[in-house]
Amino acid sequence: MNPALNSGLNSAVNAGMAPVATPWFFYVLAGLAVISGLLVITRRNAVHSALALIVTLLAVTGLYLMLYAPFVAAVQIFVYAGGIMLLFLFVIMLVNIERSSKDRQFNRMWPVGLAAACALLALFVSAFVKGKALFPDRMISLPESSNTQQIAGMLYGEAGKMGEYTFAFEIASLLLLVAILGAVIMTKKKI
Amino acid sequence: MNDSTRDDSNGALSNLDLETPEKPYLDSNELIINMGPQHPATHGVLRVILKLDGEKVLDTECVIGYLHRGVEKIAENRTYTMFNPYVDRMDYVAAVSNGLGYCEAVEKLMNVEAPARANYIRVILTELNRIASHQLWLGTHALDIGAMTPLFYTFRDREEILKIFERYCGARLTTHAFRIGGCQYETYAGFEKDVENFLTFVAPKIDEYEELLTTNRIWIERTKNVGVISAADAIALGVTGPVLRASGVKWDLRKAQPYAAYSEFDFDIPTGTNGDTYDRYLVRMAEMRQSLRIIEQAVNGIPEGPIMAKVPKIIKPPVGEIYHSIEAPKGELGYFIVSDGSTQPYRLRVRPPSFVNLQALDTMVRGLLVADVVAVIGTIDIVLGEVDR
Amino acid sequence: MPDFIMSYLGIKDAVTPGAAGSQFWALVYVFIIFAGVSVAVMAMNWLERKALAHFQIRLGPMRVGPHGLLQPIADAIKLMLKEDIIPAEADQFVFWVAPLIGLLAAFTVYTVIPFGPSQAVSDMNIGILFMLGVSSLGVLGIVVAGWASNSHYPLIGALRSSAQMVSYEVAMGLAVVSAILMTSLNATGTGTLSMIGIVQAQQQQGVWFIFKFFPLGLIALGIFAIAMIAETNRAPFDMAEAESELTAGYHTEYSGLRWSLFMLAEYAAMIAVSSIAVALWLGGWMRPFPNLLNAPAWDFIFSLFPALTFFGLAAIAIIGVVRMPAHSFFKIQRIGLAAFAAVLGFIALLLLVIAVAGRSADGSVAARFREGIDYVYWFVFKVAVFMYLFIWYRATWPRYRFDQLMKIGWKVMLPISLVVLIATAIVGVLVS
Amino acid sequence: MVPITTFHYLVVAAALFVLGVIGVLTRRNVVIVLMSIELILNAVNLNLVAFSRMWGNLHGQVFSIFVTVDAAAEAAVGLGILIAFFRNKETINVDEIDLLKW
Repeated sequence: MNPALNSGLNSAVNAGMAPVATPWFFYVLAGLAVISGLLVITRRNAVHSALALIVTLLAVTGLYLMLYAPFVAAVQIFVYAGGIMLLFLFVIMLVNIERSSKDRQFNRMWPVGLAAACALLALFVSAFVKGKALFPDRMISLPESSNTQQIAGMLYGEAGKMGEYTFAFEIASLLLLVAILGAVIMTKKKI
Repeated sequence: MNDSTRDDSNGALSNLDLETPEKPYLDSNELIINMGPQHPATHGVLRVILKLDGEKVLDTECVIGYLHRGVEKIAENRTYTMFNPYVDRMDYVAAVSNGLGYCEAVEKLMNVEAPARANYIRVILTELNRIASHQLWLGTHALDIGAMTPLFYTFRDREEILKIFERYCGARLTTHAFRIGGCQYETYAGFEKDVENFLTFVAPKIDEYEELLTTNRIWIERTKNVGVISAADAIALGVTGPVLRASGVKWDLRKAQPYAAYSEFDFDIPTGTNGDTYDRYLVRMAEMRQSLRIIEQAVNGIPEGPIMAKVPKIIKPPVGEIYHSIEAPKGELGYFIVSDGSTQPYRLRVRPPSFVNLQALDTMVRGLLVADVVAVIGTIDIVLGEVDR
Repeated sequence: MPDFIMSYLGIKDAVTPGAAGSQFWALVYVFIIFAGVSVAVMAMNWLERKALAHFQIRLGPMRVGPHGLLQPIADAIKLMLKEDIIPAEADQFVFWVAPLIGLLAAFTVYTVIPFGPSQAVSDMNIGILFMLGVSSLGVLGIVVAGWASNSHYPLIGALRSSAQMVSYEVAMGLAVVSAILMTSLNATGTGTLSMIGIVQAQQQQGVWFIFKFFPLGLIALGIFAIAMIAETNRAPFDMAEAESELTAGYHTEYSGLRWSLFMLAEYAAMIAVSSIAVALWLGGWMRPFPNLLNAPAWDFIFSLFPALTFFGLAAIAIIGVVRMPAHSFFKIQRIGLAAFAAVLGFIALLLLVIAVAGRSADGSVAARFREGIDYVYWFVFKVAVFMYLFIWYRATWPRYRFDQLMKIGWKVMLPISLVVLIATAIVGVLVS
Repeated sequence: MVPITTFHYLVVAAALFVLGVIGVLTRRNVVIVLMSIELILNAVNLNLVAFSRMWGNLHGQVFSIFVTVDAAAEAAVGLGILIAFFRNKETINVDEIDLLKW
């Protein structure tokens, strides 16, 4: 970890860093993420939604790479795009979508929901506008090359010591186990 | 699945319960698919309507008749001699056997005996054809299960048999080799030599097929305990041929009701124990070897003499009816002929082994997977030309 | 950019375009690899048909070009000109986009494949994770294709293949982890996920990971090799496109160019997974016996292999020319094959000249060039062995049934790979 | 061009979050509702990683991994419930899932 706080706004062009992460990439990826996010919630056909969601996930993966978080990016591709989305596609194929895509798409409470979401958006906007000054306007350059090792150190511990998040990590694995059991029992026809 | 319950099969033909019944717990995976008539693994134009739960077969129904040519009806409008070539078009991979059965049935009706030499020639050609038929079965069956290579090996070796047929009677597939009362052609010079060469050629080749498959783990896993049919079920369904013998019933018409010259040869009837696909495979492989034994004995002991019995120019069997059956490569091939004393059969009915054996498909595949349906269709060894006639 | 050119001419230290941060050269590399993979797929297509034919006592393609050498090109033209049918009931957009997903996934993987220490688009810090993750995206294309066709057989094929790929990914991942564990057996105790780093770890430890902790490395490679057949839907695990059962599986309704994109993706994925196996266990770009036979003379001898290979290929082509029947019918074919032999011979000569000129490992331009060729040659050679195995399996074995395949995946491969992983960890701790 | 700061990422994340919330609150199809939840979780992840970059430590990234684990568990169980429900009621619309007993 590099605790030096001297890197300024333009730390992406730091020494030793590849200057690949240009603003141009950011805008493309961000635009892709938001537009396909919009498609996710507007498409009639659930498979189209799922495909749009995959695009969103991949765009967000690109953003992670721009933030020098390669391990998180890899996990995102592996777990989200490869695993979870496959699960979604499977389920969409199992349930009868032909009928549901002809149905009414939005529930009766949609104006309320939309209003609530807009209120949330307003909250975000006001928070950003008011709080922008509070954010330290900086991007500290993290060493990309040792990112994975450091995350491993925090999760598993290093040099014989327990890591900061080792316990939480084990709990997470327990959570996954419970989820697996739950999903299997849920989908079995006869228990 | 979006249209899983939509019935896209022909409802009138099907007596399956195609509607999902009203029940509190919905099986969302029930799926009805049509396998065939255009499908790589149904050996022609068989159509099997499968009712699946996921990939598990709940129910099947065979729809046949896509290759129906009305062979039996044609017989009523042809003289006995004219009808002879038609039988070759039923089981076209074992045309010689078909011809033998028909000729012997008519001979029996007319009380004519084919001469000894003719009978020996008949046995040699029929057994050669049995090997050819089994080879073709092995190739396509292996291809169905996913092994591509045996197909080409068996076709290479079957070619040698077809060459012998071609030299003997000029045709390779629909041979029309026999005539009522004996054989049309005397053996050509070098016939015995050709057959003996073939025997030495093909024996190691059969070992080669076995090397590829018999001990192959995947082959065993795909065929062992797949499509099991018990002896009792097989008999009840009228199954004959290798399928019956693989269930452990020692029933072979060549021994049970010897015809042609079969009583003079020494051969075994290979049987299986489990009645599964693997046993049927082993039985057929053993049968090929037994056929080689028969051919060897026949070629060595072929008598001199006439090849045609005294048969009138115009065949007019006496009034009566006859049922005669032979052991075709696929099972019992029977001809039932009713004669009204004219030159044409009053009624002719064929008992085709493929047709009867196909009945067992449903018993065999229930509860298995789609991939097994393919394997079982292959192992029953059907020829659609014979099923539909 | 000039720096980068210099780095390849041996004046500066060579790095991958990714590390040098040159978008331009990265793009050039991407194009080179794209073209190379496409050509490799075409060659593989021809080779598979020829080799399979010879396994099966046939001749294979013989008409288009001498010994059917131009057959892949003819096929490509045919497929491009064919009518592109989209079934009326299909979901047009998804049907259209599905092959592209598979193709993109298959080709994106190539960005991190290390053809040499600097012969890669980028040396990603998480290279192997990236590769596995992206190659697992290919299954999305298959599932979506099966669904969009709106037909029973493609749907069953798609469900089969996705279930299969997801299950085998587990065993594959565990086998890969055991190889990654081996990279951490050095002084600092830190391993690496970078593809180049993994090969370099093998170089430093002086052993290919297939032989490390014998037989653990071998078993891990075995598991990976089996899982990768299942991953790429090849015989005997070609359940997804099982011809005799599902007619053609998920691409039953596809035709023309779109169908060929599926094939391209499948073959590209085959090459990609073989590359993973080579990089992780078979020493990547290293020549055989780099530590036992390490005298400069051996270096020179092994550097002759590329030239010798091409000489051998040229000789085979010349034998073909000689054996061609003397009939005017074959005149053009004979000329074509002779020209092909001449091209191969010329390449061989060129390689020979480079090998001789760059024999001293003094860092000169010629030596750098020679090294680069050696790296790429040995990598491609090892991948080619795997590709041949793919063909061999297909010619020899029947197809597994779907439930048997899943049984093997979960009940055999997964426990074995877990045991191997744990054993590798224990042995690694004991050794270090 | 304006250099990209943490703020930019926060805006993207907020947009994705709001989209997810709209999806959850207005759509009827349960599958799409679940997908919208994934969208929300992703927005959170993006925030976490961006903050991790801002503060120069990796706690945010570790947290985002936990969130991913959570998302996987949620998707598995959620879709399991959905399938079980679909088997019984033959519907996947949220506003028809309004009976505690049938």
